Amino acid sequence: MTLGNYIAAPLLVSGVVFFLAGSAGLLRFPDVYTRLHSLTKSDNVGLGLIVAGLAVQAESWFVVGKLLLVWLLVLLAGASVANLITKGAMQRGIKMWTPKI
Amino acid sequence: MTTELLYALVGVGLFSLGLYALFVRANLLRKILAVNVMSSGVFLVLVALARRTGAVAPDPVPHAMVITGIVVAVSATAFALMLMLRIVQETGRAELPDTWSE
Amino acid sequence: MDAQNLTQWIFDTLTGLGLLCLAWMALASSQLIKAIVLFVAFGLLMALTWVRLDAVDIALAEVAIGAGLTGALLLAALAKLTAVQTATSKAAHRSPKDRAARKLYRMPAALLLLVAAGLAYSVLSLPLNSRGLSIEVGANLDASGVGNPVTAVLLNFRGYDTLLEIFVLFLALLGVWSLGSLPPHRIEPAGPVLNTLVVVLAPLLILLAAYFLWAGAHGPGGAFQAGATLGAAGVLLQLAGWKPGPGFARLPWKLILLAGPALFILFALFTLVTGQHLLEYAPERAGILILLLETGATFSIGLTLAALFFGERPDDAEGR
Amino acid sequence: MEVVITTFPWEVVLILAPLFGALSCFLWPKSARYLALSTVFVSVLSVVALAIRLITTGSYRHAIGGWRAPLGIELLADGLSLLMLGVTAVVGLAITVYSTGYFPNRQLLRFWPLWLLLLAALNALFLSGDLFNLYVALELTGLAAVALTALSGGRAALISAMRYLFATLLGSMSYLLGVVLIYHSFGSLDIMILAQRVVQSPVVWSAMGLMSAGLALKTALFPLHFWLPPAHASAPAPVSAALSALVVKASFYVLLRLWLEVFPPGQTAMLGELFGALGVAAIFWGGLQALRAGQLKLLIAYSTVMQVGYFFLAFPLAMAAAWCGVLYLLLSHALAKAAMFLAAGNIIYFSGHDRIVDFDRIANQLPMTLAAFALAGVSIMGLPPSGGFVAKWLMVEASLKSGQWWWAFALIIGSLAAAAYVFKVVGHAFTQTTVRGQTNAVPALMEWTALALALTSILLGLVASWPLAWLEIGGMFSCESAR
Repeated sequence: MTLGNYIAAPLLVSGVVFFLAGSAGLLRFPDVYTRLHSLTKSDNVGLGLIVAGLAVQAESWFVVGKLLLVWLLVLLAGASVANLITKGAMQRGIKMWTPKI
Repeated sequence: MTTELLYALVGVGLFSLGLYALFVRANLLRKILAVNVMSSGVFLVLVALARRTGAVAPDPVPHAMVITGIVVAVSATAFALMLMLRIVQETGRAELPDTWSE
Repeated sequence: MDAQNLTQWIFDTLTGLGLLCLAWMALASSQLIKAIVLFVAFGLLMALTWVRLDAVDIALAEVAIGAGLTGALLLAALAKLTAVQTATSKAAHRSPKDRAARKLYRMPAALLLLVAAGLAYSVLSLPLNSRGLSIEVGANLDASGVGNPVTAVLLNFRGYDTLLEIFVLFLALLGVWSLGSLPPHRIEPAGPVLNTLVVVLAPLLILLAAYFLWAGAHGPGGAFQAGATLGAAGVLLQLAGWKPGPGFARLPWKLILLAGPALFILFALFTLVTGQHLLEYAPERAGILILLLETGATFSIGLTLAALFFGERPDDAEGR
Repeated sequence: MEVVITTFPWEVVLILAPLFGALSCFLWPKSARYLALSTVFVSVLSVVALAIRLITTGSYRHAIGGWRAPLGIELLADGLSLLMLGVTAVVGLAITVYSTGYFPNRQLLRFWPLWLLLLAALNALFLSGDLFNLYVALELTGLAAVALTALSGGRAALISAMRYLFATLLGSMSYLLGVVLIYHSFGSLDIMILAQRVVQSPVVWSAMGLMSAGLALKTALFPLHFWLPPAHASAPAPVSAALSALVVKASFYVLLRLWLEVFPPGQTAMLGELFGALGVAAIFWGGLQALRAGQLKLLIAYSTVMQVGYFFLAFPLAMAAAWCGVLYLLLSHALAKAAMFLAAGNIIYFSGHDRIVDFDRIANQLPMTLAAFALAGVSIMGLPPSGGFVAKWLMVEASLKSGQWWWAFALIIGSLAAAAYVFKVVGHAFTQTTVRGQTNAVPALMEWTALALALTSILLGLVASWPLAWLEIGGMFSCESAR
């Protein structure tokens, strides 16, 4: 194992943890807004960590650039789509979940 | 079981699933989905078995055939969807009547 | 079985089961919107499968056309379906759930299982090793003008298939346009977020299309992937509220729409007049000719797919 | 001059001309009529030239792109393809001329590019020697046919077009899966190469089943015919003519090629018997439904179901005389059935409907149309001296010679049923109804076209030796005994 691998492994593993948490949230959270919250978090941070992990191991700067581009595009798309879904949900009058006290 | 055969069998499964749904489902949109699943199944059989060359690279001819097939499939789907919409406009329902005569 | 093989086996099994499950759920789900979303997910998993099977060219085509544009077409159709159904006075609302076709309801599923088993048996009985045509393609690749074997097959060795196939796409558009127009339906105005997304993505997609077109000569990519990406840009623009005016059914746009088929036909006529075989390329000019044909095809495919997403003829939509 | 005719690749012209025509009709709709007519004339001339070339030099293949099979696609020009191309050219010419008068203006503009694409697809299909290329051509044919069926935009037309679309897509999928199995077993898509490589095996069984079932569905063999009557009855009359005369034959042609050249003979016998049995069922069912039909176009459509039954009778006989008979039947049926649909189109144009009982002295009003229908009926029934007679004679002879008289029995029953439904129509054409509808004058050109087609189908009986001799080019089978 090289030094790169030692740095990459924790990054990749923590990325996977974020994805797992996000998926659990998507399945378990009570309404569309909270689910979106969990989904976008995992997408952005989890993918960011995985991209970072892969970038450390990348063979050239060109590959690093491509990986970054992937991350930025997913950020852009994820954020916009989350906004659109929320807007649609609000327009349809889906109520926000309130915790029962 | 090799990877190739596994995916080829999945292709056969998709073909059969699509065929079943095409017969059993009445809604036209679902029938269109069923045809698409069927074609995906055929493509999967075609490409999975193209890896059995024993060489590094798979046989490229099936790959080209599938790309052609995908374009044919999207053409048919687009036309079928518009036809469905016009039928809904005429009859109010996205289903084919059991008897066709007026 | 070593560890790597085991991981691969697990991955393959999960992917295969996932494909079957997604397909079944898409076809069996009670709501249409669910069915479509599951179908798009199925398409994405298919794309992953293509990568696994070393078919990157198909994976790109699948993501762009199979999952992307087909998904967009399906969603648009669903939106219009609801609009048309409310606009039609004849609307006979039956139970919202799917009613199985009456006659074929008791269609023997056992018979179908038998067919599937027979097919599976014959697939299993295929010879374990077949080289197909890979050796022939490899031997003639140098004379084809491109380095990517899939592009070589598509545009050179079996270019005639591609010629016919471009006409299939053109035919689909003719068919859709000949069906007349639907009652207008209201489109939600795009908010600032969607607008920004489109402003950023549309140029990027066009750039990506150009890259695919160029890359297809030596690596994964080519006219179909490029055309589909261009078509996706057109779909995005329409989602942001842009509508093609009646001018889009006039000659200049028609010429762009026909760039692909027309170039193919002109080239075919050229080979006919000069006494060559149909669609024969001189090896030294093959590369540039293929790029030219692919450029035309990219514009045609992109514009046609965007037009298919729009639906009716632009001048029909205006005239009502 | 002669050198040019015998060396020029006419088959390429036959594919490119209609494609080019379709593009130009789309670009310049105002002159579409003339563009379409000239395209079809070019096609007819090319078929004549191709016939001259084939007669002088024999069958040949054209390697597209200069790549020979198995790497490339080869076009295949022999007697069988010449016959199909010839039918397509003649019927295509008639339908094109007829359509200039039949359609309202707006529909006509949409009709031309679709129609020329259908012609291109058919020509491409009849020339293709490659299984996957045949799939693309089949899809092009099917989609064009469905789009043309839906052209009028009426409720019945749309619904039957949708059913037709699903049938044709299902047929192509099934065919394609068969092609996949064949390719992965024998490493080629070329028909000639496969003819040498294909041997009996479980895979070939599956492939044969899949491809035969898919193509039988597209050909509307009973009981897979459910889509045909509504589609052929609700399409515009010239389109119905093309569907019955040409499109149904296209998939049958592919089946015939596979059967005669690719599938190993030992394996085809059992399926052949099944095809024969289904053919007999189709004859009975089609005949019965045609007799019951209240609308003229539906009657003609069921008559097509019945005729398709005849085509499949040749499979259990599996001998040269039977194949020649079936191909001759295909030829004469195409002409006669197109004539019938065009005649029905005239009646619809004239009276606005095709309810048989409400025909109001059609015999007086449209004598030429009725003559066309009756003459075409003579060929459909198989009375001498029509082309249908020669064809049925060959088939009856083949079935008696091979000791399978029961197929001949079905043929004769079919002829009786055909006579009954033709007379039913003709009978009503002479009577007067109490309610007079509004009528439109039918352009003379439309009446003449129908009559010309019907006369040609009769004439076929008198010149039978020529087409049968052409069929032998390429040596697939000998029709010598038949002549």
